[in-house]
This record gives sequence, structure tokens and C-alpha cells, in this order.
Amino acid sequence: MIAYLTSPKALRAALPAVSFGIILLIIWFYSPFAVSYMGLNLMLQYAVPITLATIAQMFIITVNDLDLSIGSFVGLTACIGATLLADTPILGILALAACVAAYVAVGALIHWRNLPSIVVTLGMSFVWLGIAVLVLPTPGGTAPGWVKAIMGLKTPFVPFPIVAAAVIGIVVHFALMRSSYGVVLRGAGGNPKAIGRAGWSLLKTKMVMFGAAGFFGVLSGLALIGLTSAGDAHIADRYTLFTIAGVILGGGEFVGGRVSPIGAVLGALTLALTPQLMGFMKIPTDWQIGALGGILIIVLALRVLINRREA
Amino acid sequence: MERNIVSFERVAKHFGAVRALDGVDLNVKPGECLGLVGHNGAGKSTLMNVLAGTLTPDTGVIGIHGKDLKSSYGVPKANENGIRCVFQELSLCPNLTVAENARIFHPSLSGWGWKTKTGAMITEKLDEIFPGHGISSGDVVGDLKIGKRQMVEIARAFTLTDTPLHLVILDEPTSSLDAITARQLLEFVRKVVGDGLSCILISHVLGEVLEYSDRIVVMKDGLVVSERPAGDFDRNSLVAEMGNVIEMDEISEHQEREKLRGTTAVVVEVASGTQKLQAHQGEIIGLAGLAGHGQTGMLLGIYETAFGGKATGNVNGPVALVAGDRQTDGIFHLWSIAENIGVGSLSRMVRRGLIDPVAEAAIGETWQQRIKIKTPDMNNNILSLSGGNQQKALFARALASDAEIILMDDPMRGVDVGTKLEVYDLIRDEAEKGRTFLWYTTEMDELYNCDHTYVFRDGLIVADLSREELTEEKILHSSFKETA
Amino acid sequence: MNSLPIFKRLVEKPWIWSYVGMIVVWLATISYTGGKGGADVLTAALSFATFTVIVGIGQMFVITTGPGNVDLSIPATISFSGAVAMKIMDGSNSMLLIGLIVSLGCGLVVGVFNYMLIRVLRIPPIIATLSSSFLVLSTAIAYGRGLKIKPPGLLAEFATAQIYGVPILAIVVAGFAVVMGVVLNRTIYGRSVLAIGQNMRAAWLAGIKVEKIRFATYVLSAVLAALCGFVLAGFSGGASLNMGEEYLLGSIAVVVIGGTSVAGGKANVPGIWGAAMFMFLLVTMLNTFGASAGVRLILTGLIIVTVITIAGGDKPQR
Amino acid sequence: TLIATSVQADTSDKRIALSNNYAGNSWRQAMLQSWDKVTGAAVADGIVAEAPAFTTAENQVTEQAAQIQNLILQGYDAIVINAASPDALNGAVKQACDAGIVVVSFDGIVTEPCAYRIAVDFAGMGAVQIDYLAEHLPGGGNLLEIRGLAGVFVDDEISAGIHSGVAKHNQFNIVGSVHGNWAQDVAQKAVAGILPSLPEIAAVVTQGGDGYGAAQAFAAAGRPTPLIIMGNRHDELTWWKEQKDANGYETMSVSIAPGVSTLAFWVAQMVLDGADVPHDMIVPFLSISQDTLEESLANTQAGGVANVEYSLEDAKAVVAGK
Ligand SMILES: Nc1ncnc2c1ncn2[C@@H]1O[C@H](COP(=O)(O)OP(=O)(O)OP(=O)(O)O)[C@@H](O)[C@H]1O
Ligand SMILES: Nc1ncnc2c1ncn2[C@@H]1O[C@H](COP(=O)(O)OP(=O)(O)OP(=O)(O)O)[C@@H](O)[C@H]1O
Ligand SMILES: [Mg+2]
Ligand SMILES: [Mg+2]
Repeated sequence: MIAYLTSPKALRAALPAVSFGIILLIIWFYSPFAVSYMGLNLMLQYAVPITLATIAQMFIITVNDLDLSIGSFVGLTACIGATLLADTPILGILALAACVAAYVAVGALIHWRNLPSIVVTLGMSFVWLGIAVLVLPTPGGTAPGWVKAIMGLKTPFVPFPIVAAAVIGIVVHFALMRSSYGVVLRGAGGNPKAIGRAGWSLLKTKMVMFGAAGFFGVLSGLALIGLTSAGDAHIADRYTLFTIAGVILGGGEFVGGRVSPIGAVLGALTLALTPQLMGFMKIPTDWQIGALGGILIIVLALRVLINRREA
Repeated sequence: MERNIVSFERVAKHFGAVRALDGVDLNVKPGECLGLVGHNGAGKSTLMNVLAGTLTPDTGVIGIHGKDLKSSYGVPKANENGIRCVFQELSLCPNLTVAENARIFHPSLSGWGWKTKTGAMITEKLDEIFPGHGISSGDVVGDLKIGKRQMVEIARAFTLTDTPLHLVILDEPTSSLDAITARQLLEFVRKVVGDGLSCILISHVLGEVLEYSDRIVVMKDGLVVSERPAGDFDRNSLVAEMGNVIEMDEISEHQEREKLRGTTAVVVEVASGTQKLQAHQGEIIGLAGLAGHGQTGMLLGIYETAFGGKATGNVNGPVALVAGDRQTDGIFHLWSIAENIGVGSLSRMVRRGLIDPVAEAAIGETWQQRIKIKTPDMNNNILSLSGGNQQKALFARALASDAEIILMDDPMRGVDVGTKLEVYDLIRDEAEKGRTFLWYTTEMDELYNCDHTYVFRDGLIVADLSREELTEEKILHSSFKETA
Repeated sequence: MNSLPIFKRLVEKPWIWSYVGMIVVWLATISYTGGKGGADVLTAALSFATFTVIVGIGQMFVITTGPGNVDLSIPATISFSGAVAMKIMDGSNSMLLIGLIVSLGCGLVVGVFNYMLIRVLRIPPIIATLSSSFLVLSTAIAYGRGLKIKPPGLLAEFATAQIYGVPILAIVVAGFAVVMGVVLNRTIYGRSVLAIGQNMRAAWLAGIKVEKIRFATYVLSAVLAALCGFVLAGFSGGASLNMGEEYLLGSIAVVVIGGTSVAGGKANVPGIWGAAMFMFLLVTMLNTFGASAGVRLILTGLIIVTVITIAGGDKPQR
Repeated sequence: TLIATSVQADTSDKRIALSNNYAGNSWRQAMLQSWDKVTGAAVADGIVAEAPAFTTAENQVTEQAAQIQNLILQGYDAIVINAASPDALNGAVKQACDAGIVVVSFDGIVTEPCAYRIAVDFAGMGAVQIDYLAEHLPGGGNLLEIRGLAGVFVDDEISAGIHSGVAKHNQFNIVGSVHGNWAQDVAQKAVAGILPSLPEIAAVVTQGGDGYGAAQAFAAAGRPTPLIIMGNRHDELTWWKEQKDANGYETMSVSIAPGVSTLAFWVAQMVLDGADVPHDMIVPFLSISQDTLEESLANTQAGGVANVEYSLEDAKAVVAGK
């Protein structure tokens, strides 16, 4: 047991959690108050939508694709959420369902023509942004009350964002890592030919994964407006890069279907917490942007220690 | 008489100019083990791919259980009719565990507890076929060595749930197994055939086919050239049917060379436990033992030492490696055959700072001749080659390079008999010219080509045998010392 | 009869579709304007595509080394090198050479730093270059303070000069692209990059100096980004902190639309030119049509997706 | 009321933070420098305890919201904010107000009622350009509009102002419109692309900082230089001066002074001091005319932006609505 716990494999799996813990520890060192119910609630609120978007990205990465449109897609769903969903709920739900369907179609297209997902999703990012600008030409709108109520939930003992992250991580873990169809989905990333030879439809796996990504993108957009209470087409532009970084930080790999939902959640939380840490360390204005890079590097450098052991 | 499970008539498949199958008839009866042999590129795998539903033939009748399914045949139909295939290039998902890979085969395994169920099922099958396999159902396949991966894939093909199982195709199942495990598998095949299942066994180790199949079909250049009960063949007639006429009788010469040991300079020296691996210039050194006992690790250590990574010993001279696990260690799947060969000799092809396409083509042509790579055009993609021919290309890569020390990681996987003998000659010639070979092999016969053999167990050298001392018993004895 | 194989061979080229897209978009533009300004649009496209091509070539080599390899520090490097070079030259022609050397030096430093993160600290390239881009941008801010200093006259002249409507810079960069195409296909370095991109382990076992090649590739990308920063500052009258921003996804897009495989191991240089021109002309076409911002964005996206769909992906090998 | 004479609260132990979302252009750099300069002096004089500036690494609503939450946790007494979005930060701003923190927004203002707003009349900034053109080009003509970043409210407001101006002076006609994303290079690229297809252009209307890029694009295309409205950047003013000296070129320049950040600082200080401050204030934009060009150019740092910094007195005047 102890041998297993100190084995490189276990350490690598624990890495995302360790990175997150270390950042939390340093924050505690700067401001013990921040690591309280209220502090954690404040610091991690915006991690919830990022976590959801990161999971969406992870689904796509599982089948060896990459989604460069998730940021603008989240922006679009946020805009729909703050306008249609709030004004005419039925229409809003239909519109959001259409968004998910569009994701499914993109997945099907990529499979059908064997296209590089990077270009297709890059193109789609313009499409989503364009629709968002048409739906909501200038920022505004209001989030439906129930969305705000959910995001403002005061859970007992443990702050809502942590509960939410845990629930997301566990649900997705069971769906993708433990369920029997999840095996097929991950297998489609590991060796698509083998999955095809065993009689499964690769088209279906692509569509399921893109659909799941679209669904989580919608959740992310709604969670976001639940916090901001208003929409904005550009609200999540940078999610695209951050979600990719989150998946990788969580131990995922670009190809081969090697992903970890819990790792991805922790990766997203780490990325959300890093700027918070920076806020506490009085850094001169010029170097604030750089400091984020520096902290990321230091956190990631932990890998060396583990990889050294492995070598 | 029972109906044939498979009855193919005039099945043909062309890839551009290559006639992989040129009108093949094939029958498989219930409860028989059908041996399928043929030179590299004869069309065996193509035929099996058609049977497994992964390739659609251009023409021909696909009779399964007495019905012609030509138009609708595909993977789902094959599954429905209880036909499973262990492909030559393995078809496992490296990111999944052993149990998860087994689940892929059985859509009905789902719901709560599927993981336990599947794990038990595959472990049971592994225990049944390969006692003492040392694989856990929770192991991630990518972490397993190629031999173990092959065991998993074989065991998986024999697992049973609610779909029927009539025929298991084994396309070179023993190529990455050592002698002991190969025997375990073949005994198992006999047993299930006795129970009424049918198997198709493809192998280049003719002894296996002769001993374990009921009937043998010989293929040559996309055609079936002979089909008889196994008892009607012997090794020589089989070789003759395949179109090769060479036989081996060079053992005496080798004993001569063995006496030279020590007269040339030591080019490789690596300590291993209490023993020491030593290779002199011009020697052919065999690395023996059961698969996965540190032979590949030794070769990689030497390779890394030569390239200035870590220093595990002394290596004097440039090295090249012939990979055995061609999919992960050898092939550049986007490149042509010529490029795959040339990559080992890049610096020699440079003229005035640029790689000279003429020189590259020349190297390709030379080696196509010397090692008989079966292709109409060396500019074709490497994957258009049959498995054995891909392996030959990797051989050519190493031999074409200017390396003086050649490391071979069980390099004959899937190479046909005729070519093997030619390659043995080639190796001996090159050794005469001063090249040194370190040759890991799982085939006993190949060790007789070596001047000196080291036996590995648990990652260490446990025996050091000269050519005269070499016997199968000694090797087996050393490989199993602990348990014996 | 004879023309058929040529046509077929062309259709099989991965880069052809970016040129087809470019020509279609250009034709659509000039037919809208009734043929007016067709040549001038091409001139403009050439001058702006040039910058994308410079960074695109570096990005191409990085992407070709395999999945997960991408250089996200290009925008920061452009801004950094531009700012440093402009400040050092301070508009003086005599400092031109020194400015260029310092600028390329900036790229070298960034490239080495990126590689150290990837190799020594084993950080996945995408996060390594993202992190380093933050550091580089901070350095640019601290050093340049966002001030826009004019480039030396000679540099500005060179960067904007034309003969017969063809920008000199575009000619130079076209020449450079040809050289890099040869480097890709006919040198040991290029072959090694292609091999590593297909299978790093196999490349290592085939005797390729994997790590030296990866090092060279990341340095090449950063140095080209620095060069782009240098000429771009010359072209647009000074460096600004945000001048690299559009090259983040832009550099990736032109590489992939140009027919380079994101899975690694397959690359081509001509496609980068076609894709860079295509992207510029696409925006121009939609601007000319005068559609509203939303519609323009949607059409941009749909046209990109359409072109890539027609081009199709790799045919799977056996 | 009794404020005027009452003893005002002492703000020497108060801490004010600047929440900024972008540092990647010269305008933001000037804004941060003005802040440092003015608040540095204020801290030295003991007016406030500290007044650091915080910039997010990415120009994103979500990051700025998280940053505001961080500032709440750090217990600042007031947060001065240049917001990435007028509505989408309301959630975080509300949280700050609820924690008893004074929030003052400027340039990029927030709509949350509890916050103070120092608004720029962006629509006016657009309209004034056309008014100027109507005066100088009475015959009218074709206009090229360079816009900012699609989907951002500042872009919409300025553009709306321009379009209302064109509606009023119908001798003008917008024949082309491109998005320059407020980056000179992007603007130059977009203009260069559309220019060949456009008829003769009489004037270019802009949103700030795009003028020089437009001028270069016209020069590169070999087209006559139209009247280009400038945006107070040093390179624009320098180019204008050169043209003016060479051929008497006439135009105007209009933008917001980056020093508005210091006005916001003083407003925050006044609120903490107990002064009665209205929640909505308007700050004039800074415009430069043919006559004030030389003077403005002389006062502008090379490579920077024309600027005005505010003192407490200036702030009081603005608060009083003068
Ligand atoms: N996808 C393909 N494209 C082009 N040629 C192909 C393709 N697949 C097979 N071939 C060719 O068809 C012929 C038969 O190949 P096949 O793999 O069936 O041979 P094999 O008998 O299995 O040989 P081996 O013993 O080496 O595995 C070979 O010449 C091979 O090059
Ligand atoms: N499968 C593998 N794939 C890639 N690199 C590997 C692999 N296994 C080990 N390595 C490591 O990569 C390192 C670099 O190998 P390589 O010889 O390509 O580098 P190099 O460019 O020659 O640099 P150096 O001068 O440091 O050896 C080796 O030290 C080796 O340990
Ligand atoms: Mg075969
Ligand atoms: Mg080396």
C-alpha cells in the first residue's frame, strides 16, 4: 500500500491535488482569513464556470480533438441565458438545445470528413461570437432568477464552489471513467481503429462527446451569468486557452484518450486560484502579468521531482 | 456433414496495382484448426481482414454459415456470426485497462458491477490460456510489454458472453510470445478445437502450424496454391509450396568462428548482476530467456549509452537498433518505405548540405533488392506493406546505416521462413565484415546463429553460453532456475 | 488525357485548398466592387500576409514536432522584440544593425527559456509557452512602458517599399519561405522534425537527436517571432504592446489551414502563404460587403469551415 | 444639510485599490502611470494609507470579477475600477458594496447602482467628430469609419454617436466600416484591405488611436490623405504636426484623458471622507484643435498619450457638476 502511494504513478495522479493544495497553503500564509468559508466562496466562485468549461474541453480532448471555440461558445450561451432564457424561457431552452445540437453536428462533420478539429472549431468560434453579437449587441440582459439563486447558494459548512466542483468531478468521473459506455468513449481516443473493429460506431462516439461538451458549455454559460447577472459576448473569450491548460494541468494528454475528470477539475481550480494568490502578494504593476506566469511555472515544476523519481 | 462456417469463393482485393487477393477460395469447417501459411505479403492478413469484416473485397462470394453475405458483410455481421479476430497489428486501446479492453468486445457487459464481471472474465481466460501470466485486470495496457499485450488480446478473443463464438482468427499470435507462452496458447487452441470451436492459425513458425493444425492452406501472391491435411505436409514440402527452396546447414562454420572470441577488440561491455555482457567486434551475440526479462532493457541501455545519455557500460562505436515492436518503436507511418529506410542514414545522403533524393532512392532500391521487400514502388507508404515486409524495412534501415554495432530487439517477428534464412546469411556476412550484432530473440532456432548467448532472468544475466554449450535445455533451465 | 494526372496531383496537395479559398474570396470581392481595386487588394494582402507567414513558419515547425506542441509565446515575443528594438535604435538609422541583432537576441532568449521549461521542468509545451508569454509580456511592459517610438527611417522605408505593386518585404519573405521549405524537406533538421512528429520514441530509436532538434525548433519559432516584431514595428510606425495579439490564433490557423497536420509529422510551407492571404482577403471581402459585425463574424467562421470541409482531412492509411 | 461644516472623516488610514483589466496599450500604460504618480504623492502626504494598482493578466470579465473579490478579501476601503464590461461585473461590484466598500468606476463604468460612475460621454465623442466635419467639409462626402472591438459597449456608443451625427448632417455618407479593435496595427490592416474597393474618401472617423494607422494605409495605397480624426496619441499628433507644417493639414483630435483614473481616485477619497458625492458624474473628453496642437504635443510624452491629471480641487469641481 505504502509502496503504491509513493509510486510515481500514484504521485503523478496526485499532482493536480498537490498543486492546488500548495497554492491554497501559500494563500493561507498571506491571509488566513481568505481560507475561510466566506473567503473560499469569494475566491472560487468564478472557478465554477471555468470548471464546467474545462470538463467540456476534456470531453473533446478525450477523442483526440481540440476545441478552440469553447470560450466564445460559453459567451454565446451566456448571452442567450441573459436574454432569451430570461424573457421567454421556452424559446431560451430551445435555443440552448439548438446550441448543443450544433456541437453534435460539428462532431459529426469532423468525423465524416476526418477534419482537423482545430480549424473547424476555430471557424466555429467566429460563428458563435457572431451569433452572440447578434443576440446581444451590447452587454446587458439579466440572468434568470433561478440561475442566480443556484449560483448564490449558501451550502452548509463547505462553500458552494467547492461542493459544485466536487459534484462535477465525481459525476463526470463516474460517467466517463467508470461507466461501461465511458470505456468505449475513451477507447475511441486511445485506438479508434480498435473500437471500430470491435463494431462500435466512431461517428456516434464523436457525436456523444461533442454533445456532452456542448451541454457542459451551456452549463458553464449559465453558471457564468448566474454570477455576473448579465451577459456579454466576450465574457469568456479566454476560456478557450484556460480550459486547455486546465485539462493538461490536470494530467490529461492531447492524444490517446488519457484524461482525468477529477484532475481537470483540480486543474481548473488551480488556474482560478493562481491570480488570487497573486493578488495577495503585493507585486509591482508592471510585473503582475508576469508573476502569473512565474507562479504557474513554479507549480508545474513540481513535476520534475516526480519525473526524476520515475527516471 | 456439418455446414462450413466459412466458404469464400473467388474473393479478390486489389490495392491499386497490388493484387493482394487474386480470387481465393477458403473453407473452414466447425471444430477444425486451419493453418494458414505463406510468404510475407502473400495476402494472409488481407484475407483475414475480409473475414473479420474490416475490409470489403472487390469481388467474390462471402459465404458464412451457408449464406452469401457479400453485400451486407461487415464488422457487425462478423460479430453476429461469432467470428472474432486477433489482428496482426494489435487492436487494444493503450489508455484502457485490461478489463476495459475486454469490455469493448462485449456490448452486453454494462450496468452495475460490469467492471468486476469483466475483470473476472478476462482474468479467468488468461489463467486458462496462460497460467502464470502475471497480468492484472486493472493494468493499463499501454504499460504492458508487447508480449503481454498480445496475451491480453488473445485471451480477450476467447471470452464468452451472450454472443455466439464459432471461429477465432489468430494472425501471427505467437510472433511476440516466447516459446513457453506460445506453447501454452497452442495447447489451448487444441483444447477448444476439440470442444467444437474453429480456429485459423497464421504463423511463420512452420513447426507450430504443422504440429497444431488439422489442415493447412498455403498462400502465394494472393492465391491459394495448396490445401491439404496437415499430416500430408512436412517442413520441407511446406517450404517448397511457399516458393522457397533454401535450407540451413551452416552450424559447423559457426563453431569455427566461436574460437575467434577474444581475438578482436571488445566493443560492448555492460555489467549485469554478477555477470558481464561482452561483445567483441564481428561477433553475433544472442540474448535469450523468457520475454520481458530485461533483454530489451539491456539493448536500450546500450543504445542510450552510445548516444551519450546515461552510461551503463562501455560502447565503442556507432549503434543502430532494429525494433521488434514496430508500431511503437519503429515505423514512421506517414512516410514512404524509402524514407523509412533512409532515416537511419541521413547524414550519408547529404550532398552539398542537402539530402539528395537520388541517394535516398538508391539506398531504398539497394535494400529492396537485398532484403526482398515486396512492393511495386518504394515510394509507397510504409503501411501499404504487409507486416513482415515492414519488419524487413526496419532491418534495412539499421543495416543501411553506418552503425558498427547493431542491436536487434526480437527483429524477426512476422518475417517468413525464406526471408529469415536470407537475413541470417546477411547478418553473418555483415559480421564477417566486422559488424557486431546483439540479438534478442524469442525463437530458439535463431540462437543457433549466434556465436555466444546470454540468458536473462528477472532483468539480469543468469547464464553465459558459448556456441558449443548452447542447447535448448540449458536455456530453459536457466530461464526457470528459480522455480525449478 | 495528359492533363488529368496533373490536375489530380494538384488536388492531392494539402496546400492547394488554401489557394483555392484565397482565389474564390478574392474573386467574390472584386465582383462585388465591379472589378475595382482588385490588384490593390492583392498588394495589401501580400504586405500583411508577410508578417503572418514569418511567424507561421516558426509555428509550423513547432506544431510539426507532434501533438501538444504549439508556441503560445509568439505574440508576447513580437511585442517584446519590437519594443526593445525600437527603444534601442531610437529612430536612428545607424543603429539598425544593432537593433536587429538585439531583437533576434530577444527571440533567442525566449526560445531558450521556453525549451528549458519544457525540457528541464517538464512542463507541457502549451502551458510552458503560455506561462512564459506572461513573463515576456511583463518584461516588455516594464521595459517599453507602452511608449510608441518611431522606427529608423530606413527600416520603415524597407518595410513599406514596393516594386510594381509588390511589397519588397513580401518578396524577401517569399524567398525565405522557399529556403524554409527546402530546410523542411531536404535537410537533416527538417527530416528529424517530421520524424519526431510522427513518433518521438521511434525517432529517438532511429538515431535522431530528438532533444537537440526540439531545442532548435522552439528557438527558431521564437527568433522568427522576434524578427516579425522587428519588421512589423518598422511597417506600422513603431512597436506597441498589443501588436502581437492577433498572431496567437492567427499563426496556428494559417499553419493548419495551409495543410500542416496538427497531429504532427506532416508539414508544408506553401500552404502558409495561401492561408495567410486567404485569411486577410476573407476579412477584406466581408468588410467590403459591409455586413454588420455579427453577420461578418458568422460568415468568416462558416467560410473557414466550408473550405476545410471541401479540402477534407487525411485519408486514413490501412 | 450639515456636511459642509462638519468635521470630515480622516482618510489617512484608508486603503484604495485600482482594479484594472488590461495593460497592453499606451493609453492604459499612461493611466497606470498617472495613478502611480498622483496616488504616490497622496500616500506620501498622508492622505491615504496606500493605493496600489492591480492588473489582470488577461483582459477578461471573469478575471476582473475574481480580482475584485480578491480585493474584497484584502479588506480595501475603496475600489476604483476601469471595468471590462458595464453589466457583467455587477455581481462582483454588488458583493463589494455589501462588504461596505466604496466602488468608483471610470472609463469602463459599471451599471450596478451602488457604485459611483465617472462616465465619459462616448456618444458625444462620436457626434462631435461629425459636427467638426460638417463645419470643415460643408460639401460633405464619403466617410470611412474605424470601429473598436465588436460586442464591446464603448464601440457601440461611439459608433452610435457617429451615426446620429451622420443622420443630422446628411451630406455625409459612411461608405465603409471596419473593426480595428482599438489596435493601430489591426486598424491599419483592415483599412488597407477595404481601401481599394472604396470610392474617394473625404474623411475618416475613428474611436481613438487608429488615426496614424489609417494615415499609413492611405499613404501605402497611394491615395490622397483625407481628413482623419485623431485620437490624442503622440504618433498621431506628430504626424498631424508634420502635415500641418508641410501643407496646412487641418483636423481635430479627441479621446479620453488616461488621467481620469486620478479623478476617480479623488472621488473615492472624497466618498471615504464623508463628502456627499452624486453617483453619476460626467467627465469631459479631451479634444485637441488646430490651435492647441503644438501645446498639447509639447506636453505629451514621446510615444505616449495626451493626458490630464486631476487634483483634489479639480475633482471637487467635477463633483459639484461644474
Ligand atoms: N492498404 C494497403 N494498401 C496497399 N497495399 C496493401 C494494403 N494492404 C495490404 N497491401 C498489400 O497487399 C499484399 C498482401 O498483404 P498482407 O498483409 O495480406 O500480407 P500477409 O500475407 O499478411 O504478409 P505478412 O506475413 O508479412 O503479414 C502486400 O503486398 C501488401 O503490400
Ligand atoms: N523513448 C524516448 N524518446 C525520446 N527520448 C528519450 C526516450 N527515451 C529516453 N530518451 C531520452 O532523451 C534524451 C535525449 O536524447 P537525444 O540523444 O535525442 O538528445 P540529444 O539531442 O542527443 O542531446 P544530448 O546531447 O543531451 O544527448 C536521452 O538522454 C534519453 O534519455
Ligand atoms: Mg500479415
Ligand atoms: Mg544525444
